[in-house]
Amino acid sequence: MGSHEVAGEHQVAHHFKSALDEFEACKQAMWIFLVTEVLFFSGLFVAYTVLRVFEPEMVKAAHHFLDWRLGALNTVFLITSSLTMAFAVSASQRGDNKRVVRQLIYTLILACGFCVVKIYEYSHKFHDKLLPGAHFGNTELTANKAGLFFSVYFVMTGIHALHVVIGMGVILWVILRARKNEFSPNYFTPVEITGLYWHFVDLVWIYLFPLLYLVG
Amino acid sequence: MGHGVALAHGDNYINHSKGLKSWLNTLDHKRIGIMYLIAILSFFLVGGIFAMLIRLNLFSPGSTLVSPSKYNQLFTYHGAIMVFMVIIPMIPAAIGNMVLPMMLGAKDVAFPRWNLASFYVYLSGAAIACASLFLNGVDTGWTFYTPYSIRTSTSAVWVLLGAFVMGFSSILTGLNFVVSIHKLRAPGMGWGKMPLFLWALYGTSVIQILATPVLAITLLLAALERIVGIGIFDPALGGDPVLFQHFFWFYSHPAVYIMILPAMGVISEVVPVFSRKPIFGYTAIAMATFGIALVSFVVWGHHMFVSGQSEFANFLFSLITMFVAIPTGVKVFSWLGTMYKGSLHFHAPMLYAIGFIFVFTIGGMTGMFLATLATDVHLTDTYFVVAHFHYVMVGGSLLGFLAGLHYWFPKFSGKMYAETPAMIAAILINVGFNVTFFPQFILGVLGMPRRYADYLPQFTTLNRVSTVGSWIIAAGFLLVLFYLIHALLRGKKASDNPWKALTLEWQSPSPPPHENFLVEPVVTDGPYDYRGAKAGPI
Amino acid sequence: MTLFFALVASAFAATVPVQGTDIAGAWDVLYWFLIYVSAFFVFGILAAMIYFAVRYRRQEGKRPKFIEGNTAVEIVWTVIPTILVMIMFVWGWVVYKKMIHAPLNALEIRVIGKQWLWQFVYPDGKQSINDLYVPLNRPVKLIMSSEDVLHGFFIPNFRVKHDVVPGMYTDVWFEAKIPGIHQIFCTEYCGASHSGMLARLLVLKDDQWKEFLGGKKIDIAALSSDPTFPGFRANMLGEGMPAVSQGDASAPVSLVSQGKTVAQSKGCIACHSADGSKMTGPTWKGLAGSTRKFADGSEGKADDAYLRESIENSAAKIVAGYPAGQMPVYKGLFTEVELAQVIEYIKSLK
Amino acid sequence: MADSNQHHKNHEHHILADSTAKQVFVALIVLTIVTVATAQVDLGIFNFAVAMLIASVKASLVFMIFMGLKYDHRENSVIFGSSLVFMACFFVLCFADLLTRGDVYVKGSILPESLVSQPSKFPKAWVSTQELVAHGKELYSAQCVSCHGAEGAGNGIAAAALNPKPRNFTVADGWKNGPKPSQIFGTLTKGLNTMPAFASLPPPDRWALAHYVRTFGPHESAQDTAADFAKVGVDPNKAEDASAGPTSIPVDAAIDLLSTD
Repeated sequence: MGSHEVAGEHQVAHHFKSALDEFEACKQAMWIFLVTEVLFFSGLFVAYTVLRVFEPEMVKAAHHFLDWRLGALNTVFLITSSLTMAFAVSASQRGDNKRVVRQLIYTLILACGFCVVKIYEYSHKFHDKLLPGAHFGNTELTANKAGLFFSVYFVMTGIHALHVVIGMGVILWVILRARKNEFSPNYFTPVEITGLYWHFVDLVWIYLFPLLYLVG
Repeated sequence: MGHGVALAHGDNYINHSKGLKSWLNTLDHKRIGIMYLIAILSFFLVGGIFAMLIRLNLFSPGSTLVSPSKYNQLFTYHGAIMVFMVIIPMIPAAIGNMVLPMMLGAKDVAFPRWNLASFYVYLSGAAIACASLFLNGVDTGWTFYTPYSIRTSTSAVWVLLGAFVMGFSSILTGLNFVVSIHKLRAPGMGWGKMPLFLWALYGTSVIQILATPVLAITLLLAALERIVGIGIFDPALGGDPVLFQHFFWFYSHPAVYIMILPAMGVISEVVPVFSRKPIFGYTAIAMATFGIALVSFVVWGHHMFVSGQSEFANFLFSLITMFVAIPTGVKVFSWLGTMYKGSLHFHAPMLYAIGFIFVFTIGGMTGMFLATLATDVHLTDTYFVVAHFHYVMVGGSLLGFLAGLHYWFPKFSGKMYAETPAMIAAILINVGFNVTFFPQFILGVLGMPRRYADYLPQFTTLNRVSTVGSWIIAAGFLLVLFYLIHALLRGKKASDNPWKALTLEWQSPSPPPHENFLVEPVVTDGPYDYRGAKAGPI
Repeated sequence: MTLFFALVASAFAATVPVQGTDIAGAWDVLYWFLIYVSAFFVFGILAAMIYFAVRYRRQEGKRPKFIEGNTAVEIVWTVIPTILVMIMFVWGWVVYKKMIHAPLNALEIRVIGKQWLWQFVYPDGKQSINDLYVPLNRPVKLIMSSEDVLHGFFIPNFRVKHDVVPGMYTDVWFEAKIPGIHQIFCTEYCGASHSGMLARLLVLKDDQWKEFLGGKKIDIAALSSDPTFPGFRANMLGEGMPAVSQGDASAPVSLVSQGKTVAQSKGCIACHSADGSKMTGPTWKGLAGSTRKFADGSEGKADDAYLRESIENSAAKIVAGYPAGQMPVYKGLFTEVELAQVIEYIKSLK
Repeated sequence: MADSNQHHKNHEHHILADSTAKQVFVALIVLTIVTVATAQVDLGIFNFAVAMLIASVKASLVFMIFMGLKYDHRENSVIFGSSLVFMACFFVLCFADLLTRGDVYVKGSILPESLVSQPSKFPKAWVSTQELVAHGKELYSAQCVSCHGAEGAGNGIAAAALNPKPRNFTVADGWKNGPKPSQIFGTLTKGLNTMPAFASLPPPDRWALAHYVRTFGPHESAQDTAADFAKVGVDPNKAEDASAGPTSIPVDAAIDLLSTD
């Protein structure tokens, strides 16, 4: 990542031969980190598929208790935030720090929207006692092992929401650096890395939405 | 051979800056490697004490030393500390951190700050796990099988979360090494001219990156089972305990290759140097390393042949496991091929390498008993399995670590260790190891199950022989610790290249300067090009 | 070379449990094949290293030869191990199939593992704790499940082992050849008294077996002790549970009749008739083994698993022509033994 | 692998044009609508496949263009591809086991709920509280509705075939054992001719059912006396109700229970 001296002027770390080398190393490191994220979520997708294959009726009955309209709204939030993030990255590549700040703020707003919808959904679940495993107490849904569906639901969307919140923190940090207009055509690595992370978070939700909300 | 002129050994990475603070927030990969080494060796001592207590308790039937439930905590801590805190980070993080950048001809790893972060993530994970010692312990075994790990009233959550945190340290090390190998190789060092230790670390890092996240999700779900009761692995709530075993072993089998591949890498470095001969079949070993790293992900089911897994899955896993044995065999034969017609020097690293090859062959062959379906039914979950994995872990990774420690000790301490005590210690450890663990093979075939605090009187003599063996091996380890510390304090000055090796790290003075090289190294010929004068005696 | 093999054989001869069944014999042949192959490679490599150490040690004026590899040799030592490994796999698979597929006429005994004792339920309803009575020279199939955590059922003399998993039936089978006591171990870690959770397999000759069926108490002291562990007769070790030495066979009330009383006390007969007459629920007469047509059009055989699932999780499969959601959920209201009894009762209604 | 040390391909970084970004965005929104639409139509097993297909198309749009894999070094695509390969290995071999376990392995819980060691949330269960009644309602709908009916009038679906008819809770008279909580608790424990015994339900559940059943009719007046409590073996002033079952039945109790059963 290299340490930064004067605003706008980035000093390449001593062990890299050139700025391009350092940028490619950081990008490759980010891709490797995303590999670990894919495998981290793969465990949850296996747990979900076990439920889907062995308790199809239960999953079908339980998914009616999830409001697919809210899921669709969240999907739109995240897709739009991906767009604004893409604008921010291309802006940083052109050194247009003003536009980076503006686009990242839009991304933050959309992310907050996502979190608000999530909080509302969770409170609705707590109210109806649609809780994981042993705590499941809902009376209308009497399908066998219904608690397991909500265990998988809460763990998947919970960990994903945690990643969204972490992403918001990182975006905030990049906004602060962009306000000190540190980014220029030959140094925009932090924005590119944050962009990769954010697009990945959106990518995970693109799979979560149909799996949990649209169980046909 | 590079500059060859004895430079004034003024500035080096040890006296580059003084004071504890300069060590604790250093970005120098060599210092981070040494800090890792100290932490790992102290946890090794703690794990070793638990091992000695286990053997003492099993000296005679009737669990004399501790009560059965206390014994369960002993073997759980022995397993958890040795696996998560010692043997996984041992060679990659301690020796790998010190050696990899210099072998690449680079000034440091790709991300020095992430490297330091990985050390502190490791320490905090270890601290969280050890916190359970002061609460009410943990007695689930290092495998945390559900539903027992959910039902037990001991503080298993702490160890689960501790191991979860330590997993990130492993990922960070792997990530650092992969990017460094991709981006920081010295000019002229193509993939075909890279030393085999780097190939081994590359394979290990690939496994660390691809397998550790699944451990993270498994431990997280197990912790949630205990805290919230989500029921995915809990049969009382409709979950499937065998599914937990699938999740756990998807990480843990590749993890045993995280342990053994670096050790094989060290042996592939040591044997050619002390035979003064190029490694036999370089491409075969490099491809075997990468092959093992990939195939290790699709064989985990051989841990679960009798756990309730379906017959078809047993067939599949047994068949694929057989293909993991082939590259391992190729490596062992290639090391023998390297010794053939060489000029063998029996310094300590070579002694450990020879010990490694013999002991690892026994470990490998007994692995075949456990990969073959019929024999595994009788032998699994008995002391046969305990003996098998100690042969490949203690015999494999640990002897590989000791070989590497002695091989690079002159380079990084600037001092030479004394050869005679090293010889004695090597023999002590090899003998003690075989006396401890060979009787356990026979105990296993006779049917003594593992994790038993108490056993039938008929098993007494073999257990006693094993306990005596554990005293011998302990003596060997203490002797190693003694003479290495002695060498640090009052050892002879080591030359820049005491073993006349050809890999890049020997081109800089020992101990190396802060920036690793006085002159930017350029790779012209291979890492094992022992031709003509270069093949001269050490 | 024969001296070498004789040495290895004698060293290992006394280290294998007796062959309690024919399959144990077949197992031992495979085991010895693996021992010899391993011994050949281990001692071969040791001999090679010793020879190299002596022959090619550092000597003045002796130069090491510059060899970087030899593809022919490398191919040889890749192909030969592959062939050897495939032989091991196929042989292992063949013996394994025999070890896990029980003959159809096997005597079925139910095994229930619970923290730190084994409970056996015989077809005629008798139960015993930590003592399993089986007939000599007859195939016996153990259908096993656990009531709390994982356990492992292991009989070294018969080379038989399988984990006992809560929420799942797993099974092992054997045909005992040697009468007398055989040691049983728990091999999956299950807590404080995992090492104490032993059991005894008592193989009875025909006359003793008829006495046992008749309900007479068997004099265990008269039975010969385990040939692999001579003199060891106990069926549990150490603290953790009360001394249950004589697991006597209780009054012989057959599983089927006990199943009938359970069906009454649980209210099954309120909806299910035993004589084929039409009631709220499908009749039990001729149910066991028949193929059932379900409401969603699919079909299935009414085997043990189906009967059990229909009791515990009745909404899972609804028979065509019957309203869904009418039968209450009985999960948790039947103990493992009661389930076994009701299922046997249903299977008896031909 | 592109060997980036030898020759510096100092190609310019690819900058994603705003227009392409907008096109991708529109495509993603359209695909979201499509996936929601296809979900309304019930195609059985194909629903899952179609949903996954659309999601994969959207995902590939994101990582090829937004994340720039299309314009990047091939190294990063190999890295990202490897993660999908290993995830596939995990799925395939896990389900190679799960799908082929055959009939011997029956699914479903074997451990009776009553033995699951939940700490009893109702220490003095025989005193009626709002929470107990709610808990009773849950149990009632799972176990008793089929005979006693949703309003407790004894007209459940299965009641048609029963003789005598299940108890009608809404009326005060006709109770064979009496409407006091301890008396209903006793009926639940021992059962009453065709009514099954619910002894294996944990005692707090039986008390909850008793309190809930009393809410159907005018039974407030019938309260328990010390003698009534003694009959069911409960000492009213002790905090912990004595008859709460321990986590697992002690061995000797298990033997008696089983041998006499």
